[in-house]
Amino acid sequence: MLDKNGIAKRIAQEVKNGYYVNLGIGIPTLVANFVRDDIEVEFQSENGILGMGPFPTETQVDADLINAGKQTITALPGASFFDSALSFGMIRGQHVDLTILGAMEVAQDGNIANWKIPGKMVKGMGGAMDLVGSAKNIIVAMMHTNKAGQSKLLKSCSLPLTGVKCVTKIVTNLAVLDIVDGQFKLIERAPGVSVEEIKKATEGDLIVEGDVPEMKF
Amino acid sequence: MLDKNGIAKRIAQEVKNGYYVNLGIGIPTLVANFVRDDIEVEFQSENGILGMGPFPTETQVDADLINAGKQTITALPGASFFDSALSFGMIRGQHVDLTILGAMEVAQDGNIANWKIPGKMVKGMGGAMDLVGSAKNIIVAMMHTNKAGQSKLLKSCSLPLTGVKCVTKIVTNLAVLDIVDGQFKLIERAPGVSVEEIKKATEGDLIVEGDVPEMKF
Amino acid sequence: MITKTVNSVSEALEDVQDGMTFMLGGFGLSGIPENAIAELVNRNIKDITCISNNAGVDDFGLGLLLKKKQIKKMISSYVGENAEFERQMLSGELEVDLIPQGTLAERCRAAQNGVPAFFTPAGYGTEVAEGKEVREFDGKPHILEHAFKADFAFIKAWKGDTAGNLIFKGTARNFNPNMCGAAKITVVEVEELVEAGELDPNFIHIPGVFVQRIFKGESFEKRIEKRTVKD
Amino acid sequence: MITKTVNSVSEALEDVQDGMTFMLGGFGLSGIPENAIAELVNRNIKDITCISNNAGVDDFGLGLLLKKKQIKKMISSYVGENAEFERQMLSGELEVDLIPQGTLAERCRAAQNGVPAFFTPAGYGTEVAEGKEVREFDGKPHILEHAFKADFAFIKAWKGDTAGNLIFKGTARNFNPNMCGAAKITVVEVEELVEAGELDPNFIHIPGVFVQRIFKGESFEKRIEKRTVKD
Repeated sequence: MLDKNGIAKRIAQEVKNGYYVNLGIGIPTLVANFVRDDIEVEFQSENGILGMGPFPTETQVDADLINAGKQTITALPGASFFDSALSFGMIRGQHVDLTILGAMEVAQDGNIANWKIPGKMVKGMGGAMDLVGSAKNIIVAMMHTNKAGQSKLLKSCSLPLTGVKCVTKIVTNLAVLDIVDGQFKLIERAPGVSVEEIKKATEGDLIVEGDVPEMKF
Repeated sequence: MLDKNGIAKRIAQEVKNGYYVNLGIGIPTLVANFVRDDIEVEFQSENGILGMGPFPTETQVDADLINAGKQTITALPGASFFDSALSFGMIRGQHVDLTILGAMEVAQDGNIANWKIPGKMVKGMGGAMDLVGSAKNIIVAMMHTNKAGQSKLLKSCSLPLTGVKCVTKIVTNLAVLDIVDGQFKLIERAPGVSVEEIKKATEGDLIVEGDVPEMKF
Repeated sequence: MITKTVNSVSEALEDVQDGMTFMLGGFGLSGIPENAIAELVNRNIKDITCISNNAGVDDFGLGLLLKKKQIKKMISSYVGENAEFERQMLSGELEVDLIPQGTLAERCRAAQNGVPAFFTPAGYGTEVAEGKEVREFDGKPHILEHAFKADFAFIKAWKGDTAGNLIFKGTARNFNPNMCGAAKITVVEVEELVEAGELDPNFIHIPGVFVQRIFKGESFEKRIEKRTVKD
Repeated sequence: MITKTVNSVSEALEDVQDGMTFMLGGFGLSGIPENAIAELVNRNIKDITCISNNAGVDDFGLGLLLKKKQIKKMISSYVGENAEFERQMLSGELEVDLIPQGTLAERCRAAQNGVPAFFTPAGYGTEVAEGKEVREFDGKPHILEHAFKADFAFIKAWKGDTAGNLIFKGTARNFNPNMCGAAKITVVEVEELVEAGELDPNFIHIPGVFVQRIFKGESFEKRIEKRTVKD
């Protein structure tokens, strides 16, 4: 079973040379730490930077330089700053190659819910609806089950949706799954996790074909 | 009767303190030469400059600094450059206070035609349709009659339209006229021009109330 | 050049009134119009509708207006940093319209540029799309969104000149440029105010035509919400 | 950073084909992609549809392609400077779609930003509006316009870096920034090409994400169409 860093590390393998990548808050932010350094990748943060670098040193900290999670960051050589309209123009216009974000629920039709629990929690969707509404390639990073032990991979979402038929891949603490023809297809198992355990933790329909390999790091 | 410079000089009186002004090609371009220098005015050229200055000296000439008429220009202190989308955003968003442009025909309902003679002359509308489609305050600068001696102030336009019900004022070699309730209202006569001469040169309905003053310069 | 300077935040906001709609630049606490917000608190302007991506934190930014219950309605994309906000929202004291961040930015930009409405895929199939026109383009459904309307836009820029030309810094730029000229009156506070002609015309982010009033802000706290540093 | 440099105009245009749609930046002869146009002439690419505000003059700019009858259709706002253009148009050899300049700019910007359609007042009541949806907003009629689609955008910038970040100069900026990323492939020629990191990230007009290929143009004539000087 993977921890958050493990999930991020596995997702980092999906980041290819030449990709512009938008990382959501939480586990996705960790992905940047594990991307191979022999490939060219740029991170976009939707508040208005392309070419986002690591956290600053104490002396580099600048209130005018933060990421979408409101964390202080740095800008790499070759970075650029821009306004919110152009930033979402990049996203809406499909210039960003890969979006990695968290979720409360994912359904086997590719629907995703991650912004609201009616009557309880209302954070807002931020840029998530724009991202999932336009991105060609969306990977969800999350735990396979919630704190109550219930599956987050469902036949259909019960929470208010963030987007419809948009998720292409899910990486959890237990597995890598693709959305194929309205079902979850098991691609890889986390180290030491059995197909049975994944089946048990998945409420939606799960396709298991042949021997499912374990993730390689 | 006025020459082109006279028309421009009279129109310059309509340019008020604090105005952003877009000048079309031809007579309108001349208006800049006659604006009082004790008021604050900025000229916008829709190819992407605000704060346009006079023509350059030989040594100042720069191929990267032209106006909408493709003439070399200069930029005044406080000027700014911007792209075409933002330039027409200024226009469409009604941030420009006054538009001065030429016309082939103006009708008493405020319609204007200035871009096409079917089967004969096709220059294109350039930015004129955007300007007349959005400007709050549109002054037409033109000769009262065409080269064949026919009136250019008509009951209705015969040429393909540039915009509908948009012109508010017309300054010609003979007169200043406002569009009021679907008619031309005579406001001022050019020096030495009689009301009768203006009537004769105006095909559209002309309102003449009381003594019509001569233009003052 | 047309001069846009006013002497103080007080002069800049002298005609703000109860019940008005304001746009406020900023993302999180970065690039927010601190001086304008303080003046709105001072003047105790009530029943405000705010168009702002975030709602500040409990004791800073729009949180200061929320605490005094000056805000009637918030139009935002993300409000997860403010406990008082969430309380007022869940109790029904505060009207909230949550909309996608890119749609929020584009609705500002549309207002600035005289585009009354546009289609976007963001929010299709969600509650954001409820009651909105849906249309397919290239087989993909989009929803129709409209330009915002507002009385004042309160903007924070880095540098500005007396003609109202603006330059923003880093990611403090965010919504600020898109809100300039998107309201009836645009009020800008800057850290540094220079004479017209001192800024390079090639590197101005927002031309002065979109600005009605500009002043040098008296102080900027520029609070950092999540200070994160390398080990 | 993701490197976008190619070695030559020839490499940059190696996959252009007959019958494609191209966007070309520039206003008049200012800010036009001279090197790309020359290469299109060299390669004798035929049946081109051009989205370009103007059509050059008889012996420069797009006039070079017109003379060789490589252009099937022009989508422009103003073509008054080119006699050969007018001849081909009136004789019916050349298809021409004349559209308002602001609509042209916004249709490029819409393509760049993933907005499939928007409403504008420009052209209402004229032949430009024929066959288009009309809708009133605040009592004023607007027409629905759509984002352009194109295969290549040919862009002229002043400075660029290896990551594709661009800076334009003066009014040579014009349509160039709006066309970047508005076609499937954006090819940029620059006067000066520097390493990523040499341009100030705060003053980049177009981020590299909108650019696929960038090269230093071999030569720029930068012809002046109407040289006007003070007495």
